[in-house]
Amino acid sequence: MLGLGKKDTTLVLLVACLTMLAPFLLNPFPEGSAMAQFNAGYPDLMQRFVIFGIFAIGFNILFGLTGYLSFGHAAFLGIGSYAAVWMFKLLSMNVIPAILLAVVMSGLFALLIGFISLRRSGIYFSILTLAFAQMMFALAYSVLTPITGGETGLQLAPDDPRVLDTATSASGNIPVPGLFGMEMRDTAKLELGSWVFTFNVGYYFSAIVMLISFYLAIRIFRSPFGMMLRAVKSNQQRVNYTGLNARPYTLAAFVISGMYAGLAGGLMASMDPLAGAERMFWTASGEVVLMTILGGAGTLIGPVLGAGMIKYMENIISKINSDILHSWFAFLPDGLEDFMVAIVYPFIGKGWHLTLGIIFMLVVIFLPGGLVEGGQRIARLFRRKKQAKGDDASKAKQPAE
Amino acid sequence: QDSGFTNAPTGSTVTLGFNVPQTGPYADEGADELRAYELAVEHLNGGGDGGMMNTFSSKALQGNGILSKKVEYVTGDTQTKSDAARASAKSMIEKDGAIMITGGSSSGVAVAVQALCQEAGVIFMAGLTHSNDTTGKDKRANGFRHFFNSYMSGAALAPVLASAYGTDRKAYHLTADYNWGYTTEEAIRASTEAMGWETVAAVKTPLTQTDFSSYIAPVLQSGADTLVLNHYGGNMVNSLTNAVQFGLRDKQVNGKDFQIIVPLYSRLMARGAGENVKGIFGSTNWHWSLQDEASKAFVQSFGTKYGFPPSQAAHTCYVQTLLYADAVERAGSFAPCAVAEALEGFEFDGLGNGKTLYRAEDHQCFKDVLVVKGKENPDNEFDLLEIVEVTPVEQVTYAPDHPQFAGGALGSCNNGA
Amino acid sequence: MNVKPDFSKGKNYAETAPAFLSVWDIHAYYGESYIVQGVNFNVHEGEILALLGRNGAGKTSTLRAIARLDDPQITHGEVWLDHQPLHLKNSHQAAQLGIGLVPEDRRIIAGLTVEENLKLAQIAPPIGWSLERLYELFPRLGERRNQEGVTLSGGEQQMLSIARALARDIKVLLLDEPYEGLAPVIVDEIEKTLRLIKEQGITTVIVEQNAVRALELADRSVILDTGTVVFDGAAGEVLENKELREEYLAI
Amino acid sequence: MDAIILQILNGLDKGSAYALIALGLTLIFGTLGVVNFAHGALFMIGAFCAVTLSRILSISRTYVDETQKDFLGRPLEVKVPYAHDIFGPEMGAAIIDWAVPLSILFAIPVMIAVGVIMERGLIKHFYKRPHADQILVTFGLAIVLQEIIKYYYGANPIPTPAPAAFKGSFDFGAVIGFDANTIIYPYWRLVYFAFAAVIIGAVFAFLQFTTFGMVVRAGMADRETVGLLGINIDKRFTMMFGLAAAVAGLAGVMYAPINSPNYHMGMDFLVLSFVVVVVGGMGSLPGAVLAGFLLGILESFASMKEVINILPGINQIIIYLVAIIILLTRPRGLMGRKGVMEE
Amino acid sequence: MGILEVKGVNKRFGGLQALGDVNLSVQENKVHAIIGPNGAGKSTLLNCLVGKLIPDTGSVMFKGQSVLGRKPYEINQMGISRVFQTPEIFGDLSVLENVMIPCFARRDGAFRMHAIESVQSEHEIMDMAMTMLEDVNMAEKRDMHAASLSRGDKRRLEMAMCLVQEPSLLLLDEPTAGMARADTNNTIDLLREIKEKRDITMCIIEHDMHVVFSLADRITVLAQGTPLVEDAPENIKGNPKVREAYLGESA
Ligand SMILES: Nc1ncnc2c1ncn2[C@@H]1O[C@H](COP(=O)(O)OP(=O)(O)OP(=O)(O)O)[C@@H](O)[C@H]1O
Ligand SMILES: Nc1ncnc2c1ncn2[C@@H]1O[C@H](COP(=O)(O)OP(=O)(O)OP(=O)(O)O)[C@@H](O)[C@H]1O
Ligand SMILES: [Mg+2]
Ligand SMILES: [Mg+2]
Repeated sequence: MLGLGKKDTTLVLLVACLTMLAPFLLNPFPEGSAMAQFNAGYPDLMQRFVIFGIFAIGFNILFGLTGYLSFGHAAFLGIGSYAAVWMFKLLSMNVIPAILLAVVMSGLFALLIGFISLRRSGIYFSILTLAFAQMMFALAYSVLTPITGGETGLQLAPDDPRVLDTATSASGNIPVPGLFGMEMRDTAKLELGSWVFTFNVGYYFSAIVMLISFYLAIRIFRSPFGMMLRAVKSNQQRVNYTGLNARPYTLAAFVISGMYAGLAGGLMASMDPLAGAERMFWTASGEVVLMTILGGAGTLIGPVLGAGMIKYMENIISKINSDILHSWFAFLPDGLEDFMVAIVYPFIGKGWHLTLGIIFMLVVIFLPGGLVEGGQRIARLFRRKKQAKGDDASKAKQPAE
Repeated sequence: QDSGFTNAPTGSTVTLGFNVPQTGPYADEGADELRAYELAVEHLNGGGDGGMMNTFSSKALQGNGILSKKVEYVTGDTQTKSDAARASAKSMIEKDGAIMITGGSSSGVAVAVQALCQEAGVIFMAGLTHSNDTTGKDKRANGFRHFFNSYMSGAALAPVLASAYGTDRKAYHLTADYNWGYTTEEAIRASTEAMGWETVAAVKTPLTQTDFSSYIAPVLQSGADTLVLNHYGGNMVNSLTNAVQFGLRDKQVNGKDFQIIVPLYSRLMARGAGENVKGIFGSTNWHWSLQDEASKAFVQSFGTKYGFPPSQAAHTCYVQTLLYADAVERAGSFAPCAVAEALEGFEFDGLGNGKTLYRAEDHQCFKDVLVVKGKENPDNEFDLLEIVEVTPVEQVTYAPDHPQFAGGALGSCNNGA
Repeated sequence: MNVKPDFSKGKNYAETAPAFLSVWDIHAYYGESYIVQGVNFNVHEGEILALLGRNGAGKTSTLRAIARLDDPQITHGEVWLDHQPLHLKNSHQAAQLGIGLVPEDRRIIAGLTVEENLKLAQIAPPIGWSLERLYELFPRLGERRNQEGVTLSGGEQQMLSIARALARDIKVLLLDEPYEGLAPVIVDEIEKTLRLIKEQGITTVIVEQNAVRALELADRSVILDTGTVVFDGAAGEVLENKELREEYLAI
Repeated sequence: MDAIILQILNGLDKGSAYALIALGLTLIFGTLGVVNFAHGALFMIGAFCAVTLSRILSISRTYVDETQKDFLGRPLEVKVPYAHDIFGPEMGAAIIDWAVPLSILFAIPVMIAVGVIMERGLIKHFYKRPHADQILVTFGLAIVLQEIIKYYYGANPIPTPAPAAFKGSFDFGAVIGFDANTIIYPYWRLVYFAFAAVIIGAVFAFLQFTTFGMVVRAGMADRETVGLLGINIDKRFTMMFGLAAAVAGLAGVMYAPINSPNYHMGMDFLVLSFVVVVVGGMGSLPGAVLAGFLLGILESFASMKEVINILPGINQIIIYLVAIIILLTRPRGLMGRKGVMEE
Repeated sequence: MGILEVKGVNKRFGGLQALGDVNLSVQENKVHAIIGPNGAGKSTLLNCLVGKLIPDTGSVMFKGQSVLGRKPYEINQMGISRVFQTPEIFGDLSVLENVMIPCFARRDGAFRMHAIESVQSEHEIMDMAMTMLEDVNMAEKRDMHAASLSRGDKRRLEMAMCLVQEPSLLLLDEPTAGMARADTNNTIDLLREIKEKRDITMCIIEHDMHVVFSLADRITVLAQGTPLVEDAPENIKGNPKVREAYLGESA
């Protein structure tokens, strides 16, 4: 279907189901229950899941296929965000032009930076991209404050021109990004018993964009272009002596992944119209690297899983405080309750970094292929069980020796 | 029942969102803010000794929660990044149903979260944010700041500096290269130049700088006799440490002892600079050694609960929580616009800084400002700063359209959904 | 074949003649692929054994297994060298016990000069031929001693690889296609060297595609096919046995 | 003129910090080929060795002094370090004062142990894994180490002063004939510079005059073959890691008085030290040192107000700009070895 | 005028004159062999032809155009393919994909972005690649990871990758080194067949005289960077200079 193999079609359909049903899947615990803390089905986080998913998918096109490890990809995310916010400021609050400009601008920057950085490979390439991104961060944070808003970030103001839109809404507030009348923040709630499910326009918009990006990424992976990129990763010498010019291939991959990053940045600004320079800091670039590896570099779905994992930790684990802990362990006798809280406390709330660090280590030690490998192992386990059953059956048929 | 605004509380409880840095360089400051918030919640719900609720001039608060709803809270981690801060604020609003967001320890975060709250239709009570912009060009109708700002620091410091160091000084500014640095430099320059000081140079330093030696070394050569460090947090600790290392304070220039000034002091950070703060002037919003009844009550209840005195960040966060709760009580509604109206132009006393006004035009509090100095012989490990002067509020008040605060507009309050 | 001989020192070997290097029923895997499927052979002290077979028969894999490299992994079987159980050792211990492998892809270490490549071999005991003696044997290497090893020509690299093995005091020399890429004169030269080495009492196992040449040199021969031994006997026998030659060596 | 000398001096001292940090990183990253994101954490742990020792030295007994009051008006608990009791107040005070230099002795075994444990327990399994995996695991480790330090020491910087004898600065200008106070240089930074020179020299000598460096380099290029030559490369890698950790740690110990240690100081230096190592050229120790000094000096010059006035923001980007220029003009950095991490 | 004209090529590495004034003319549709001792500069000469090295002086003309200063991929697009002395293949790709890549290069040139089509839909390319794999007897290994091939197979694969491009000039650096005799013979047949079927010129470096004399129309003997003689195969065999410098007694 859609020019994909059977397996890939299943994967796309699966991802489509998961994203469309995310408001249900991510809110498994009833409101008000002790476990409700772990619910992730609120618009902001769901949007973040898919937006960072896009970012990671794009990064993986470069890193997973060509092996070029860019350490400055967050720069393109930042550019996308700035471009989108400027579009909101100058033109209109419709997200389409904003996202388009975001993609175009980040593509242009990627072309420039890629053209220069791809003259080197290996670690030298990584440091070149890092250097560009750090320069852009530094400039955006300080010298370019008039364009970027500096430390505070670029935000909308009531006195923006917004030529195709009103500068302020009827209520005197700054209008919010929307899509032909639908506001990105519009939300419908569905209450079923004590469960509350939230359906948000912005989320579904981003999710559809993510699905399209995911589909395109699969097509790229399975295309001759993808094969060339893998060849470049495997043996660049041979590529050159086979009459192929490796540079345009890698550059194309770089630009595509830069555009994905810009798309993510544009979406981010569309969900929340503020663009901050920290988005471009090296830790942000490092984060997407970690997402990709954590999920499984070079795999299709891995980066999305990795992105989800890290964002979940950041937003959910960090918000658990000692009060909540006490309420969880309230059923225990007092001494034991305090003891349990004392044990768990360093790992949650302000200790969420610690948990994250430990998870990084555990995953990479025990699941060298990332989370995807974990999934595969589980699948294999099941298959083996099935097989074992099958074997038993076939053995039973054989006559005893 | 209230309704018609974002997260209108329906049950018997009301949820506040405390958004503080729990990781990153300001984690300790954030931890102190969180302590203050927990204390405030305890007091609002009628627990503990009531703290400053007893000294507060408004008596609307009963110790039975807010509008008889028990106060609950959720916490988030700003990481001192505007993106992360907005994400956690959003999750508190969208997921936890927080009706008010408060906290933060940097102006970038405050401005970003303030804009978010404006959009979402909840009240934002800023924590520690000192940049002029928060209530200047980036002010918002749903946002309120109790903390003082760069302009006030300058206005308070200048006369004290003039009397201590004379009016004929040549100042050399090192300024953190971002918004807060810019406004602070501008404010200090304006007020010191007004009393006759000359600014020989102002050099911007990268935020990520850790070693300031190459910025400090040329200071003496420039003929300056005073160094102003428009730095905060880790930058301040490092630049001050470096400056003292270079022995600047032992030098004589233009026949005067060389002096260093740190416009914004924070006790937590001063501790990081150790001995180096001794004798160095700066300003602060509040200090635990203040002897008014309110401050004493606050230090008493905080100190008893946690074993050490509160920081200025803790103080401002505690006060902001009480002010919010009080405004809701007085307005009789949680609706942001009602609360905002109750806060605008509200005059109060008994929260540690003397008589205070929440100005309606820009949602900035006007109150006394403390000029402090690193203490030469501290009595104990918390006794790092001594109060040199309590600058009266009149001296630090400015017109809403003051050029340092130009641009931007409050807009109108937003009740959200 | 079914009774496992006791190779350890001081025991009587029930069946085999005194074997210097014994490979007993080894099975080895690259990850999941089963490559060496039960190889048995003995090498007697001082003899030259030719290990032959088609491309992909598992010759290299067998040598690598004997040298205890990480890949392929031995899952079953034993390797004994001079009463020492190699299968219980790892590669550097095996090397210290006297295994010297000249790998098929030569494995000259990048970033080191010719001389450093040789010196590297003389860091861990026991040390064999001196550098002077090696340069005497391979004058070309002497001339290029300060050149980076990997920039040598293919043949020169082969010489360096052999020289590096001889720089250590080895008991068994495992040669994986030593003639590959060498000019006929040099092949003659190396053959002479191997005879010389043999005179010094070094036991040699040689894997070679040029079967005739190898068989002329060798005392005995073992032929592998898909990871198992299909022939084990005197070298002359292979040359005479037309069937064997055609079936497994295609000569 | 004096301004230029001043900035060169400044650069040298900043450069010596960069060089020292990069040196340790080069041993692991440039020589063992492990992308060690935990290197900054090692530097940070070194600095906290100094903090720890000075805390240990000032472990105190407390007694309640009724005459003094604490901030809540309760009787004050007064602390007297045991060191004062044991060595007498004067000697005790001197020992506490000299805590940072003493920490060197303390830090060496600690850091070697940390390095060895880290290598044996973790890194060992990652030599053959892709760099990406190494990044993930070492980054995870860095976070964990950092959080542990934060848990025990808090997030604020902890002042760790140099001995009183090194307070103040040396008037360099006066010595070489300029006006007084034009070229000044803190004593402790001179010490740091000298210390860096000694360490760098010692590491060079160790790697140059022993075969150790060659073996490790060879082992990195081709572990398998080195094993075939009877060399236990694992052991040497472990030693190398211990050495690198010690160098990083010592850099941290001596840095403590320059900037008060805090738990994230390692991350602050991490990117910069990678840039220095790569600009120096992978696998090259002299390259790392040279790049450290070069970038230090350039950074100093870029921070001059005369320069900033012409090119605003140049001080923010100079290091990266120079890095880009060098990497584009010299494919393998200043002195890089061919083939090291280029794939 | 030959299809390839090398004139006065010099190449120095530091103090070493690797190539000294090499002149060579390769005639169209002929097999030209280059033989010579190890380190004679044969591979270096090929490196100069494919753009891996740039000669210090001299000119290299292919079909009347200079190749100097062109990038390797441009030279390949002009119609020169090369098999390396140590196999250069795409280890991470499957055998079939390895062969498909040169097919794409042949059809689409140095760069063309087919980012959306699926590889599976490129039937003609797949067919082309499969046919080639069948020709070199590797069809059943099509799905294997190229890195896990045995060495001989890697060489065959690399040759297939070059042949499938149908270059006008094929440079072969020891194509049969490490190949079993049978495969060597197959290779000879394959090369012959290809030469007859398609108009292809070959330049072959080989130490296996059997291969050289079965294939070559003309032979250049290179020694110490300079051509010693150039002649027809029959005459080379008998040339005493060549015998001494290169062939040795056994030839
Ligand atoms: N790293 C590897 N992973 C998986 N399979 C491998 C690996 N190396 C070799 N093989 C497989 O093992 C088999 C035997 O390979 P080996 O290299 O031992 O053969 P060989 O007899 O030395 O052949 P040749 O003469 O071509 O060198 C081959 O089928 C090869 O494909
Ligand atoms: N990059 C280099 N740096 C220095 N010397 C080199 C370099 N490349 C090759 N050489 C030297 O040039 C000479 C010619 O090498 P080349 O590889 O061309 O030999 P060859 O004729 O192919 O030999 P073989 O048959 O052994 O492969 C050799 O002595 C080699 O050591
Ligand atoms: Mg083999
Ligand atoms: Mg050659």
